[in-house]
Amino acid sequence: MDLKFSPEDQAFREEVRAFLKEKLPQRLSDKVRKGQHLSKADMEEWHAILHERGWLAPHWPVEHGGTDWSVMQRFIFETEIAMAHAPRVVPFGVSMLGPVLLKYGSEEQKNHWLPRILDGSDWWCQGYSEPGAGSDLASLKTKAVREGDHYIVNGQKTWTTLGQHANMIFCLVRTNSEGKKQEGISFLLIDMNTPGVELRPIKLLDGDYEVNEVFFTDVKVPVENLVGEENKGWTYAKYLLTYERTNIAGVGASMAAFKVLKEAASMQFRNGKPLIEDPRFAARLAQLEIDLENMKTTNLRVLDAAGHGKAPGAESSMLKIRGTEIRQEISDLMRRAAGSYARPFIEASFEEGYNGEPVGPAFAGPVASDYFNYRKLSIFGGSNEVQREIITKSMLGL
Amino acid sequence: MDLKFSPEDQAFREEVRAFLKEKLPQRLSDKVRKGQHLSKADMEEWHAILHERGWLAPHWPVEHGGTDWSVMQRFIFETEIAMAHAPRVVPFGVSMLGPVLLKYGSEEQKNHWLPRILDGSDWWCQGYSEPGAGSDLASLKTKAVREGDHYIVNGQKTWTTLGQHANMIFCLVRTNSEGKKQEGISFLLIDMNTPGVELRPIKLLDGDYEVNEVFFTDVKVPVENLVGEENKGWTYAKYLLTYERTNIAGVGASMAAFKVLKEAASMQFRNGKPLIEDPRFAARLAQLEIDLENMKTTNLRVLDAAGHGKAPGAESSMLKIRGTEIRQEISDLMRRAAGSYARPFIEASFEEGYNGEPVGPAFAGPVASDYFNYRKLSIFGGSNEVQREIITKSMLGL
Amino acid sequence: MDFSLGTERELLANSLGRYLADKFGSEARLKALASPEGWSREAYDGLVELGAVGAMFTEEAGGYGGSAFDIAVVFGEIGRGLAMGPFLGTLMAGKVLEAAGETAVIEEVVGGEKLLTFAHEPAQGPDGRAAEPVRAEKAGDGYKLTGAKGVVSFADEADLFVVMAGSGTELSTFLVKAGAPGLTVQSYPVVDGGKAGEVVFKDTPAALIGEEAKAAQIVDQAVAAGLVALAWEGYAIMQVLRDKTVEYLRERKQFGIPIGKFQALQHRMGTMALEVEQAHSAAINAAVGLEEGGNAALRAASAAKVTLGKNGSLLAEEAIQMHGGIGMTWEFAVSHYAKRLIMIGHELGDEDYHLQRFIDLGKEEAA
Amino acid sequence: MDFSLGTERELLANSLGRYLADKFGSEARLKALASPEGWSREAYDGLVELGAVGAMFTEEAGGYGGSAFDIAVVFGEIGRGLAMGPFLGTLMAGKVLEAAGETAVIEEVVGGEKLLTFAHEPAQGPDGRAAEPVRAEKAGDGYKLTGAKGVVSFADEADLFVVMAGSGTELSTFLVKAGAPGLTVQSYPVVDGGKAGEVVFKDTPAALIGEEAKAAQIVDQAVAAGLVALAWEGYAIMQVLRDKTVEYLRERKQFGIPIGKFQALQHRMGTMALEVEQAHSAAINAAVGLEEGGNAALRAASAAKVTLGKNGSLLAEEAIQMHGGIGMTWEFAVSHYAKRLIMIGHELGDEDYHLQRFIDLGKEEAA
Repeated sequence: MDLKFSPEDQAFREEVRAFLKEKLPQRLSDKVRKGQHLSKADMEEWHAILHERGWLAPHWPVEHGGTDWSVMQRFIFETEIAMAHAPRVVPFGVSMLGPVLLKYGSEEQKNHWLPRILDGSDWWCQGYSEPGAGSDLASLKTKAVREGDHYIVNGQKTWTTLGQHANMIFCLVRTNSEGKKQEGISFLLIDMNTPGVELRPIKLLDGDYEVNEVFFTDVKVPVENLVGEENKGWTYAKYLLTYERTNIAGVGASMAAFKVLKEAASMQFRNGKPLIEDPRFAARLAQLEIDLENMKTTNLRVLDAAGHGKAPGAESSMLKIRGTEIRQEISDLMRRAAGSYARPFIEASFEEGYNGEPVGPAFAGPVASDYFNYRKLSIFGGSNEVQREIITKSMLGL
Repeated sequence: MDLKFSPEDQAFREEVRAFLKEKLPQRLSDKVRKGQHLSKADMEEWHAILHERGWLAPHWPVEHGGTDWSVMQRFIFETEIAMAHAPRVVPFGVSMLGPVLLKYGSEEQKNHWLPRILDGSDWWCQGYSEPGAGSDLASLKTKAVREGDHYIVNGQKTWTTLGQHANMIFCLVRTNSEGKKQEGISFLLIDMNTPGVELRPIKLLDGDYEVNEVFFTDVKVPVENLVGEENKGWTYAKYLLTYERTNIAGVGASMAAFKVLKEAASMQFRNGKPLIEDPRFAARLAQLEIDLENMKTTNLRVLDAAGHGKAPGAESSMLKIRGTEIRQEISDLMRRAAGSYARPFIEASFEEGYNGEPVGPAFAGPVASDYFNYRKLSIFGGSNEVQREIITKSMLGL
Repeated sequence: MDFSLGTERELLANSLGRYLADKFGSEARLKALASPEGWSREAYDGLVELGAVGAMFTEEAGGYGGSAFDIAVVFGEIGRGLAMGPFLGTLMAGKVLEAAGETAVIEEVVGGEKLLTFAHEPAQGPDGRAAEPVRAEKAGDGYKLTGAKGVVSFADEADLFVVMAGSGTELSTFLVKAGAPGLTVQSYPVVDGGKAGEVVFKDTPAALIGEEAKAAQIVDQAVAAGLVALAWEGYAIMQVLRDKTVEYLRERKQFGIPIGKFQALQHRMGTMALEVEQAHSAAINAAVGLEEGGNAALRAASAAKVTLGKNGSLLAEEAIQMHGGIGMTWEFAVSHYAKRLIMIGHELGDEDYHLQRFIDLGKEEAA
Repeated sequence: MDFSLGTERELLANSLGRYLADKFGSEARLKALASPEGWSREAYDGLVELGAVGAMFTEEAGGYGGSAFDIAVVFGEIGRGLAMGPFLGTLMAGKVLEAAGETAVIEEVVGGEKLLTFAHEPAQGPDGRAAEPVRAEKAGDGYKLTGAKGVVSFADEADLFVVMAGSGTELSTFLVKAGAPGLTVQSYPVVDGGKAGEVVFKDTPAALIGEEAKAAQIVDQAVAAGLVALAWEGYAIMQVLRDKTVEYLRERKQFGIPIGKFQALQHRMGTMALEVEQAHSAAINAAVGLEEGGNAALRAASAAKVTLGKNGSLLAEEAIQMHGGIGMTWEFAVSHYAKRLIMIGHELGDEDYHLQRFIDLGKEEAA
């Protein structure tokens, strides 16, 4: 048993830190740290910086522009960029479509789409969920009917994150209505500029727009945009859902957020003393820190097993649950730390360059919005309920 | 809105207090307060005292030896006797069989059995649960076959509380194996001295014997011991389960136990100061006190509604859940208060007249046993899971 | 013992509830939030006209109610209808005025001519420390106030402020008029709907309410009244969230059956319903305590706030979780009820603060 | 980074585990509990022979292991097999002796000739206050101890006691022999199996271990080793409870189907499994911390005890609840695992104590 990083891993960490110090624009990390909104240009800027260094898609094979990092190196990388308050890489192209194309795409598809993901030519979004489907994803109704060398797509997708920035969408569509519902689904790539594609933003409870509805009316999609075989799309979708995600717990992001929380609690005064000295708040913080330390070690154990060739199954679900619980708890304590000043809701202050009169403690601006927004963490990406069932079923074998 | 007790209620409370002061033997209340085991004779003694005063079965009609108390008076009575650390009246005859006989029994049955419950001639126990049935009570298999003017009973019951003291058992038995399982059940009264009845004690995790298995091998039961109609027993059993139980939350018992807990925490030193001044323990205590105050008012609201003719349904389930949660929480804090001294397990000290050398704080003796024993509260009497389903189903109407 | 609210209060509840449902339903509220004002003065005026403010104060003080259960009824409807307005500030400020017999001011507020709010919390600076606390100085016949207050409900819209100055047992309360010299307000929306603002006083003329440096107990009771109001507002919101979630469980189907048939959701829904009833009981206890006054009022109020904080978070979070994505949308009312319920936890001290206060008050009582 | 325990430790674990399963299964344990002695010295001796005690100490000190992960392996098997014996006391007492280079004593214990325990907790009287604390007085070449210690593991069975005397930074440790003049033991069973006792010293001859009044840090690290042991013992018990509950969910049918098909139970089981993994991680962290020593050892040990307390209660209570009545019976092993797991919470400070300690140690580190 040896939990120290190897000298190689330590050297790698230094390399990542040096890169971040040199290349991560202060302007971007400030926005992330303060919880301000990132524009499309902000996200593209960071995407390009990582691409330039060759670190945009570490989990891809080297020949397609990835790296040959060990899982531990990937963990170090992800933790370091999160701790540095770098923007999160938008995952839809790099982490979701990419792996599917790499495993199931044709050579033509790989050669065409993968470079465009890396160089930012395409901004991908995801067309999985449909209204009324929820956890029963396979009940999807959006239909694709083959006519000659095209599919004609009709239907509706929803909860499409950052769809407003995207020019491409990968969709699960129904190509067969008979038999088991899982067996009539295909995986289709659709250009959002095709006539008949319409996007409507959904305003979320925090007032922000990050998800959308996407409507398809007689949308013509060339058959070469079918990934893999017709009616086998469910397999590809499931691959994506169970795809080894070393960062599903978001340890780095939570460590960074915890640091911000601790600073907030140290600075914030309550009843005449720093909040961090309030026995009950201190207890909540300590419990959170312990949970975070435990999760970090759990994550390292899973990575270590993955490095020895063990495919994580229920472990990913555990990391997803605890990771989102911890992130939600941090957002909960952030809002509690702000007291009355969690209520002021100055939307302009979430944007870069806001120079209105500050209101209340410096950290308080986005805390309520974040808390409400982060309710999504336990709902989206396979709800925590579904994850709990996955864990138990893997043990029960019923 | 007026939450004060009426002058009549206050006078009644004084009357109950005076009675308790005069008639409740100090020896018994000491044993209850200290958590010592009550012998059969102890329970019979208190039973006889209440019977003498006519307060043994307040919820029975006056003509059968009950009282005409309002629900509020019954609540006051139950709270006062609990606060005085009186023994609990063994419920199987007075509170379980009694109401069933009063509603469904023949005149002969009422006239024969009810006086014997009151004067203590019969000690009743309950034959409902069977091995492997659990929450699926209606799946019971103990069979009663009519032969002439007798039923021949074969099968097994379990979790029969205090069966070791009983001479009579009321049983649910299967008289029809066809059709819906609920529709072949009958309600039978069985003399435990009949040949073929065998009782085996079950030792519980706290080392104590309070539940039993009861085996029936060709037991002859006279047909006049059938209550109501053959195959209608499920109706009677359900009546008993939903029978308006004003005391299901055990508010009085929890108030008494909370008082003992607070005394223990005031007396117990931890890290050089009274435990009650430890911020975290004080917070746990305060939360418990608040929960208890809330439950008390909830109970009064339910009683008030019952007094206005509203039959409590889901409300009983809420009181059962919260009542047992609070009682378990008290037992949890009692064991925490004892620290290391929760571990010593001196069984002799649970009996009256123990005069061995005391070990540790005076309250610590039974705290671990009680905590483990009270795990039963959320399992027996309709598990808390079942109660939660009842609440939701009553709202959903699905 | 009697748990009924009485006919008059039920009539008031019905008329406020109907008004809000008819004139200020979900759509109207979203429209008001999107308007330049950020709220609906019209809806507020309508509620005042129906007696929402009058019911908070005694007849002697210029109202036509004033008991804890009158407050309970008004704030129950405010919660159920997610009404926006300075109701809480008006209640607490008015209670301070009521105690001093300032009938004329209360009458103006009850009549809807004036908007009244309560400036009681110290403003905080960017560094998390209290900004300059408000202190009073004698100036001729009157006083002048200097200092800052934070997150004052409807500060920009208010015509009158009751302002706390001094600290501890040396507390005084003052009446300040909007537009008074040296008074500046920085106004903003609040996340749960409505407005608030930072208020700065600089040699601002003010009239003493009651006796100087004797306001501590009066303010304590006024805040206890505010806590009773929040307890009932929160309880009403929990009822709405419970009912909307039950409805959703009944109607929403997944894998072909209503999700209410899923055992895990049944168990969680059962817990939610149970906790709503406990919040109801805590709200009743707080109201009964307020009628009794003194330490009993403060202790029951703190107990209610603890219950409200804990059970409110549970209801808000579970309602959203069980609704899934739809519960997170702006268009769907659940999210707005959840936001208000969570933010109630941020008014007048959170559950941690009140748990400690409950402990301290218990010690005082025992001593 | 490497999470494997290594071949040697796995061999030790296997041999201890097999021994316990073969010779000290559920029935044998119940028989031992019912015996006049209340435990099985034979089973203890067997474990010692297989190296259970030797593995706790370094070769220089007379053992053949001594690292945190050696301790982890031994106590994991003790937990899995619900072994009874003074293992925890032996570990902590031995660590004190190890630090002072008292090799001869450790060798006797490792060899199974002597039973060693640790008398560190002040005895409490019926009034909840500490009884007479143990103080040491010089007497000729040696010392004499007077005072009382409480809940000393296997006090009546022990041949040797390591006794803490003095307090705070003035702590000293002494070795006392069973049967020494003025030493009295009141022995009793403990609810989780095994024995303990109240120990009173009256001018009892004792030998100083290490330096006088310099034992505080040594004892801190010895207790940290004890906490690592409990973390691994507790984690192993949680695994057993998890597995037994999974098995029960698979096999037990209600309404005609395995209860494991019920969604509510699936969700709760998922939570249990998740928390077992967190307890495992906390136990690893504690062992890593102990290897590092100093503040890191204490902080990680406290973190593990907090996790153990919280997750242990969850596992014990949920395992019993999901088993229903059968989980409450003496005959069924689940109840004994649950009892030991809960009582681990009562050894070496509970989760409240260690949460505060974690906070305080964090401040020290920052300072």
